[in-house]
Amino acid sequence: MTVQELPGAGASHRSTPPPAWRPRTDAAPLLPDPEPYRVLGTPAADRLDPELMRRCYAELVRGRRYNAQATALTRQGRLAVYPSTVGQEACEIAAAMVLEEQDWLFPSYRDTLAAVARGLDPVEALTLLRGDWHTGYDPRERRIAPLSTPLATQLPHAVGLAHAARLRGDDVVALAMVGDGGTSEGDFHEAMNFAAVWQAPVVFLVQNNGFAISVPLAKQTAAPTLAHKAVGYGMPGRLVDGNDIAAMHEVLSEAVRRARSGGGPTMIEAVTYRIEAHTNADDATRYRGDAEVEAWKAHDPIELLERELTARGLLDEAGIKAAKDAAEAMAAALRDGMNAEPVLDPMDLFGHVYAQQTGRLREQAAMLRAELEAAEQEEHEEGDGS
Amino acid sequence: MTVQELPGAGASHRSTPPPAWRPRTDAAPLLPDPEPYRVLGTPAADRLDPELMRRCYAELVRGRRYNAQATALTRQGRLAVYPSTVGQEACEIAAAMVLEEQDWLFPSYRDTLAAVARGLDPVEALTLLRGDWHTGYDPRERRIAPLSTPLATQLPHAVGLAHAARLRGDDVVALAMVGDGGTSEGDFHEAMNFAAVWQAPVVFLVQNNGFAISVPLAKQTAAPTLAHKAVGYGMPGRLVDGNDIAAMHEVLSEAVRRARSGGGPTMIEAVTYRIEAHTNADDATRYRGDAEVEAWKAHDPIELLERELTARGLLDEAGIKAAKDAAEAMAAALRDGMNAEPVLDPMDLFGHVYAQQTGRLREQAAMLRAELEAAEQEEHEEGDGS
Amino acid sequence: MTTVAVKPPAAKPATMAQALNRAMRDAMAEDPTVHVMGEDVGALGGVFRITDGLAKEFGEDRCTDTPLAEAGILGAAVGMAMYGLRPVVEMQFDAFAYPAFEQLISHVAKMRNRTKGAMPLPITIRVPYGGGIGGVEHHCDSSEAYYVATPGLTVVTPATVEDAYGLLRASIASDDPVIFLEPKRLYWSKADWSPEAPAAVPGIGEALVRRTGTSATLITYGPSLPVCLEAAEAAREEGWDLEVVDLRSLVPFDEETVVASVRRTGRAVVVHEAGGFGGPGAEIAARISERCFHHLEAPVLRVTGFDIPYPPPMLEKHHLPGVDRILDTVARLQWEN
Amino acid sequence: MTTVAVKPPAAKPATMAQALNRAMRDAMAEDPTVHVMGEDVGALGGVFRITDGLAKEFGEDRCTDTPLAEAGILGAAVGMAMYGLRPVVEMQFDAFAYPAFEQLISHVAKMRNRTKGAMPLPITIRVPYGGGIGGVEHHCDSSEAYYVATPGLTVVTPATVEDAYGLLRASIASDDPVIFLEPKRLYWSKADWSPEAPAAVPGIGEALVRRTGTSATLITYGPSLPVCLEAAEAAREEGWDLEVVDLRSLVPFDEETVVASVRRTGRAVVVHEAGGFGGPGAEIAARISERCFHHLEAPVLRVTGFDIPYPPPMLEKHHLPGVDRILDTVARLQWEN
Ligand SMILES: Cc1ncc(C[n+]2csc(CCOP(=O)(O)OP(=O)(O)O)c2C)c(N)n1
Ligand SMILES: Cc1ncc(C[n+]2csc(CCOP(=O)(O)OP(=O)(O)O)c2C)c(N)n1
Ligand SMILES: [Mg+2]
Ligand SMILES: [Mg+2]
Repeated sequence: MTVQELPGAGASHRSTPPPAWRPRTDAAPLLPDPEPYRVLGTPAADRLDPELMRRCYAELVRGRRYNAQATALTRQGRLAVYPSTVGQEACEIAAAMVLEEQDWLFPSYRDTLAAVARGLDPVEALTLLRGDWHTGYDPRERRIAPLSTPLATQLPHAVGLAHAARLRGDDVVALAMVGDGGTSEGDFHEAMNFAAVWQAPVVFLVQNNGFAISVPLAKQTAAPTLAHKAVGYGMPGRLVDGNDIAAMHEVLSEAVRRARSGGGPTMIEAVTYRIEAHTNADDATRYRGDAEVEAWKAHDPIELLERELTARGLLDEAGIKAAKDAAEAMAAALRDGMNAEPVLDPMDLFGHVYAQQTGRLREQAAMLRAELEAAEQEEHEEGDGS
Repeated sequence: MTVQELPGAGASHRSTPPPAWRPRTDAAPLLPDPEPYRVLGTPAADRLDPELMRRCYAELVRGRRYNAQATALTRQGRLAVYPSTVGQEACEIAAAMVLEEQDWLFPSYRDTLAAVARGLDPVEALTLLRGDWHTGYDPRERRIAPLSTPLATQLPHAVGLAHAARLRGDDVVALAMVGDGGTSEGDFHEAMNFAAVWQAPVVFLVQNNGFAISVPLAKQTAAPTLAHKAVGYGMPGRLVDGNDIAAMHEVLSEAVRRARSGGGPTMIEAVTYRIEAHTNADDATRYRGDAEVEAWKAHDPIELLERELTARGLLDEAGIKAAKDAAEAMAAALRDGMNAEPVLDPMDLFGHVYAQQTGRLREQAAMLRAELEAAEQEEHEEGDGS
Repeated sequence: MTTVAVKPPAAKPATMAQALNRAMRDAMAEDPTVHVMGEDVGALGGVFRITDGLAKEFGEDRCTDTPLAEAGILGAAVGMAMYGLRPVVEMQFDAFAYPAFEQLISHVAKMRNRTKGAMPLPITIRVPYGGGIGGVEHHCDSSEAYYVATPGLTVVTPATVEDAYGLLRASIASDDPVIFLEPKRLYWSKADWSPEAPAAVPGIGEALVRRTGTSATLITYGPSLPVCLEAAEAAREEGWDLEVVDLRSLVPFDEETVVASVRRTGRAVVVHEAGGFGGPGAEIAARISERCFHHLEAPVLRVTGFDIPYPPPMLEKHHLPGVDRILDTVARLQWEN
Repeated sequence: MTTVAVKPPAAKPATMAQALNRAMRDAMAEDPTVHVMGEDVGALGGVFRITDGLAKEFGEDRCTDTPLAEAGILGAAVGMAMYGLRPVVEMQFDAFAYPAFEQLISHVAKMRNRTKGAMPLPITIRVPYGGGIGGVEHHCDSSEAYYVATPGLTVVTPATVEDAYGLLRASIASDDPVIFLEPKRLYWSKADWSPEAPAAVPGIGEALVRRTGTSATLITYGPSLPVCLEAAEAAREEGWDLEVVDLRSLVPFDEETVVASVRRTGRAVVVHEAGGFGGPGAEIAARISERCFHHLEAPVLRVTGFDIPYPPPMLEKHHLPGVDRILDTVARLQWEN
């Protein structure tokens, strides 16, 4: 029985809802695939560009070596702390590779490798973690925002920058990196929303590495996947195997292309794993078992690519050795660079708080200068006395 | 050609992704219907409970009268400000009706009507807007949180309270209200996420009334619908005609039932419209045209129900008059209540900042007391002198 | 021979709201990198109408209604400034700036320093602040203590129509982030002012002696300036000749002007609406006590809001520093000595 | 006849971290409404291991790893407290409490007042604060000025192992929201302390004279107490006998103890790591200057962190108040008079 058949309940009593009432876009194209997208080891690998893949391979090997070297430096007391990206190198490197010269990278505190892959000197990239000045490079010159430690706070910056570039008619894409844990922050939400409303040329890369320090994804979200968050902003969400650099490169490139051509933002969830502890200071045995780590080690980004390339005859022993040698050279340079004790000027403490030093800062600088001179004087006199 | 057929590219080089890799839940059941759910004027109306609908009708009429009276009070200077819910009464009232005695309501600053529909004295509900004390009732006694002016901040409170009740084994559901604009705030995001992760018994009711003050929905979000936001938290999203009280009651009841039975949170987008200006202080002609308002007036929540009930012979002139009379009685009582000048004790300023007044507050209270006494003395003397 | 007298543009009564509006308009016209953004700043012109007409004149890309999310607004402004724009952000009310606090403290205030000067952030954050307008809770906070305690921020607050224009222009022109605190109860205050040739932009960081006097110095800013001037007038009856200093910016703090005045008068009262405990007046009083130690005839006193959450409208008159309370306090400056 | 001496439980060396852990454990055991929550407080026991073992002992519902969202954590805690629980919230580091600022200012601090006492919020917010641990940016802020300027908040900070236990118990027992500032560089400081019969819970709001002296008073709290005590020892060589007051809570501020001490000694130096301008020392100095006006032989001076963003690890030694800077400042207390 339909309502029409009711006595007295004719069409007259039904009002037509106002025009603004319907969904504005179709949600279906925004939804991620049910499984992370893969290329390596699948038929899609046939399309691979050998040259590009060999570059990826060399970068991955270099990235792994960078991770090892940085961790070694923490043990030698040369680095205060290092958050490793062992196991996540494919994400870090693909993120850097897909960007053009004029584009911007917005790394989180973990993403020094992405900055290095974009061309930043490893010593500069590690300035912060070394205990030297907060940011070790000129962000505008490198088009790499300062490493962001307060989680997810860099995301609205990326949106604002991309929006500004677009307003000025410049061809600039911003790629912003954040972790699975960072997606829980309000700033993630606000950035995603601004990006979509403004159709800003920005790409959000979420590295889901399974943990926020000790907290596993299951305590972080109940979403089917993190990529599903995109639909709530009217933005496509993509789910991709973060250990498959070919897949990462493809999906990121597509998102960058889309952003560049005015198609708006994309959010990408890269499913990966943090093989090492949160940082060298962390004890991962407190919150996870070996079995899980082993399962992920068997899905190693370098091995995945190496196997594919070897199987296809695109990489041989010589190629492997060349990659290793280049990585060793980088590591040696990094080691040397970090061995040189950085020279910091205490007066820098007062020089960059404001464009013009306030009277109060001048006073404080004068006090410190006097203290330092007195200390030097004392040392000098002691030296004379001996 | 599949990868298997490649020379040397055997199964051996494909690794199986680790177990944690797949989506944990199916997104499909979380997605809202493509169009707002309706009952009135559709075949679903056959199922309506006449008694319930008559109660709804009386409440709607009372709610509309409440709105008119409150706005009138602003013109008489009896209320400092009033954010009207004309056009949104079905949302406000259904929200209150679906709750049990022990449940909690978390209203936003606009939702005094929901509080009134839950049984709060209108004079108490309007205490804040009157310029009297901040909260005019005991939230624990009424199980109505204080009206929340900072947008979306009440949502995590609702989650925490629902979670606490569940931890203690109590049968309590929290229903939290927020506007379309409020969904852009970080607190909305964080509350939704906590609710889903904790599977807290909470229902989020988003009243999409088209505007956040002057900002239309299109500048607020690019999402297909606000209900689509739910999927990103792993929570069902429901889209419903907010002017259809039968639909609202049904969808809200279902969500409350779900929460109560341990099924976790639900987010509901009620599509509705703010017929009047943002508040009496606002000038809506600056940002919207009459045509849109007129279209929505033709989809009026009271008329929708009245037509349905009349057509079905469930409401007659006498019923309509009874509802009107009850509404008038409420309005008269409200008018009277607001005519009585509230008596505020300035000493209350110092009495509730801390459980124990600090020394400093004692000093300040003493100073004010002395000032007031001196002023009284002066008045007295002047009085004597005349 | 007829000479046409070139008349200076006439000063007409104008409100602080108009002066602020004009300052943004002139800045936007002069500099295409100036962008205004915030909630309801577009078609509505802001809830206080301070951005009235800007979207119409400069387009929505230059004066943008953002989504309702203060951290997002300020965070996006950071990104825009990183790219070379000069965002002017409106926070709708004092208390609604709190969601942006992390962006403010951890990025806006620190970015120049973090990058050793490579990435300054010329962002102006306009915050209507203070009470006295019958606003309900969360609409009347005096939140300047938070900003003042945050190195890297410049904190400016005008008290007159002329300063509203000049200081806002100077703030927008500043290469550093500026918290521009607008005393909302002075929005409709009027003064003769020439919108056609607005006065030269004063520098930030210079306090002004608004009234000279010899008995004691009242140090104040923003919404409390008119109250202090009124108190100074009233004090004449009691035989006190009060000097009134308008700070105009809390950071930088013009210590020299304040100290010079107090050394002259020997007595000081700091007046502001913000709560006393840990408020800006604490720093001012502490600095005066330190620098004028041998000149002070009496301890530096403060007249401030009480140390309570801002009261409901019906009680705010008891909370706000008024003429009587200021005079009572002046009376406690140990005149018997 | 053999008598068995009932020995008092032996005091053994314990760290502040252990005392804090024990305080939560005892509070949770005594009161089932006490819930610990925050990032990584469960299996990991917190990045500083302060909540070590609590999830194991009391279950994850009593010691909960939350999603990574500080406003959400504090907002949820508000709701839990509304329902009658006593949440103990951990903010992982000082600067990571900023995202929760709106919840803190607009709700936590105000809820009791808004509801005329009907809805108090007994929430303890633990914030590891301060520097001196070689932490990178955003890990070493001294953010107490923000909390101190917010009426409705109680602000507590222990400086000793014993106080860490006692004050945390008192904070959890308080019916008001407490910002419990933990000096992270003292986490591993040790003292003889009896974990089996921890000392009685001191009340909140009582300062303690940690060292009596006659020449001048050092007023300090938290991480700077050991530095001040060391400075006082060193000062003996210079002929100064310094009194050291440990505030223990900034709000309520134990003015009487401080004023009594300064009236006795006639000279005062306030010492803290937080920046000076608008920092807590401003209020303390202003109050002393006001209340001890006729007792002071010299202006009240302050030794504080510089007015800059917290420096990188390699430069922090220059920033932190140290023994020499304190002694230099004591030397400036006009001894020639
Ligand atoms: C706002 C904020 N809160 C807390 C922290 C402390 N913290 C640093 S890293 C981290 C976990 C981050 O997890 P995720 O986002 O998944 O990134 P990952 O470390 O896995 O790369 C936390 C809680 C922080 N840096 N910022
Ligand atoms: C955090 C915060 N920012 C800004 C405001 C100022 N404000 C009050 S109501 C409002 C618009 C709210 O729109 P919406 O959420 O759609 O609710 P509605 O008014 O339509 O009910 C704004 C911006 C506020 N109250 N809180
Ligand atoms: Mg992670
Ligand atoms: Mg709305």
